[in-house]
Amino acid sequence: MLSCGHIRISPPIVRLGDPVLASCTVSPNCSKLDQQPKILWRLQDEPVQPGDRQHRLPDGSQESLITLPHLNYTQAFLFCLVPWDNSFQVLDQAELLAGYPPASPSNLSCLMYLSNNSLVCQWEPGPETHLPTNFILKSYSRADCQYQEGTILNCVPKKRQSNCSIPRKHLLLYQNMVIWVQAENMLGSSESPKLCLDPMDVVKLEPPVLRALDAASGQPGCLRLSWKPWKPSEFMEQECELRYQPQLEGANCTLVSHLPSSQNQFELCGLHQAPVYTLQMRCIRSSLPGLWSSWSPGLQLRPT
Amino acid sequence: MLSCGHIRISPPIVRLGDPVLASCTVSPNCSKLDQQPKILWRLQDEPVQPGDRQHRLPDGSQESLITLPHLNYTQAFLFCLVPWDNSFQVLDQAELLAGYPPASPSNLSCLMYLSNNSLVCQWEPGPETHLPTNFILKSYSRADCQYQEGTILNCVPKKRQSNCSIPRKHLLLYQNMVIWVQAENMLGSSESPKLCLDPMDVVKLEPPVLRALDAASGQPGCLRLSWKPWKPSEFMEQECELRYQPQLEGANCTLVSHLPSSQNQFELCGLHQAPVYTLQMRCIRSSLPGLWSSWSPGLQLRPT
Amino acid sequence: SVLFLLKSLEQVRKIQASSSALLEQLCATYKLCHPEELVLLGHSLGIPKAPLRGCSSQALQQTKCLSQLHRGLFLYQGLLQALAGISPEVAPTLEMLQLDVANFATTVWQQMDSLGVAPAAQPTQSTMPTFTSAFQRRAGGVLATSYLLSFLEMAHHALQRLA
Repeated sequence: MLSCGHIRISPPIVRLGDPVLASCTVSPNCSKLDQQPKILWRLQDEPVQPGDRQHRLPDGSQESLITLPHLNYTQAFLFCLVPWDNSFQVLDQAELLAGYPPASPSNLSCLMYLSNNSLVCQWEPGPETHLPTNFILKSYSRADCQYQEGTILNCVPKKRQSNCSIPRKHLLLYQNMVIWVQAENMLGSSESPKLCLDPMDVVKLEPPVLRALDAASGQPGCLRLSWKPWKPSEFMEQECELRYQPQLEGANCTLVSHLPSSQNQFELCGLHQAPVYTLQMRCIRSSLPGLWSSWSPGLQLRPT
Repeated sequence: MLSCGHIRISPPIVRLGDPVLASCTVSPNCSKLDQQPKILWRLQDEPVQPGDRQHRLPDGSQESLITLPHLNYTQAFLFCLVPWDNSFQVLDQAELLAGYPPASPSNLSCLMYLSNNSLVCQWEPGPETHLPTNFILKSYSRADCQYQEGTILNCVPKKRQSNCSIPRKHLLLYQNMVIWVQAENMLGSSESPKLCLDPMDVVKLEPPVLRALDAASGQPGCLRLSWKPWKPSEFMEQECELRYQPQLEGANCTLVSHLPSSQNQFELCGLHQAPVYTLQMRCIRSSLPGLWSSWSPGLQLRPT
Repeated sequence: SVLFLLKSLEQVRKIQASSSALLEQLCATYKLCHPEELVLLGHSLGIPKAPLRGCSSQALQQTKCLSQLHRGLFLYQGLLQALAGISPEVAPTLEMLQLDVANFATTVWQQMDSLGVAPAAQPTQSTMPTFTSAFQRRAGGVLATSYLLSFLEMAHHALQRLA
């Protein structure tokens, strides 16, 4: 038993506000219907309306055509109906989708995490498209970033997330790789600008570990401490900065730069402004590109 | 290139404290070794020791036999060595495991969760066996629990967990099912006593939802409230209990039983002992087997 | 170039760190803590030691040293791959080490390529030992990693002299 009515839409997905053309064909052998039913339309919950034009097809079916000038729903159901007693009978239903093609993803940035050896990249997806839109982080390794050799790696983010993690086994460390984001939906696709980087140049460095030592010299106003780099980054040559501040309202900070990444004992003197000082350190890869770690948690020390 | 030495143990897994018999065979064509090497043994980090007996096999290999009278490690490595310069060379290594066969799992109990429509059973695994031991929750549905018809369902718990969740699609509600736990390791297997239950008789009921109403009658010492059953359990006929207590140190509780599961307005009077009373309710499936829900969170009300 | 030497020195230290991590794990998990007790087994299994004579202080010659360094790294990469299936506990550390060695081999190859001394084709891997028991894979892992560590020690000195 062929179904009585059938809706055809072209195209099924449009830009928000664009027109939609639909046709509904009612077959002649649709029992219980009088020969030339008046075909009607309903969009979502809007009032029932007649089509623009209804005519008879060679095979005897009736076809109604309707143009919705501006589809302002991002998702809506279009019904094809016929009058029945003092109500209507739905013959078919079609889903209309409207939205926008994806804008180019922007602000693509990546960090290499030594804790789980993966490169995590994140980006701004751009304005809402109202349509199912797939984002893929694409990359390939090539020493000088011009040629495209080797296969392109696709990293598919978890649903609705604008970041992706490339596992270690897909990374060629100490070589440049090209990375970009592709966004695609039914209305089009776009690409972010390309990044060219060596994962080891964007390591997310953790701050060093500070330890208080009891002051050796009897001299007042001194304190001693030691520090060593974050264990997973020990193989990287690093240089560090120490900042310290008396625990006083509005006291300013003193910075000591170009310190080695590990120090068994380091003495600070001349600390007479307050009974307690707060010390913090951060490090960065030295002689090769790198990113500063965050400052270590504050270490409260009492000068002698 | 055949390796020089090979350890054989029988059996590789024993009860803790039982003896272990091992043999190590050194092939004649093992280059760089003198013809009749003195075969030695080492258990874990214990000192090196000679075997009980060493003899020549028909094919020219040397075989050393050793009996470890009581294996008191639950896991240990046994090494076969030969002297080399003034040290040793390891020819082979075997892993010894010792423990106990599983005791019968006990305290098997199940609850049916209407929120995710699954039957969750939990049990006591019994004393530590020190060996990899698999637990499987087994069940089959059969109206009168005697016959074993239809396939047995195996529910494999997550690692080291003593509970398992049987999803809705494997449950034949309103029919009895037989449930038990099987435990198995290399030294034996055991089964828990069998449970025979209808999942719907062990529904984990949530307490009803109470709502304060402003007291209608002007009469002092009265308050009014309404309640309705936990939404997912609405299809079950339930009867409920109300308990209330003045907010006073050591005040005792009054219980009102056999209340319907939903009530649009219920008046309580004679409440003169304190300005604020705490009310709680719980419900149970009525006329069919069921479990009491827990008491609802306390509702503080001020009598007029 | 300075960049190549700085990166290489860092990669050597990274591989040394993951090698020591693997050795520590093999010792803790399987009580295989003395590579010197496994030399005889190494002979019978045919576990190779990669030569690095071209990088020794007397005969340090950059092109020869780089090519021997690359061949050695390529050999150890294959050896570590042959240890696959060593055990679930150790496999992640072994994979990390094998990837670090492979990436360092690429760095050296890139440098030879940019100096115009890279051979036309990548070297072909020699036949690798076959491990027929869990013990052989673990003992082979200890021995290969300890050979790799001494190979890296020599490479580190050579790279510092080249820097």
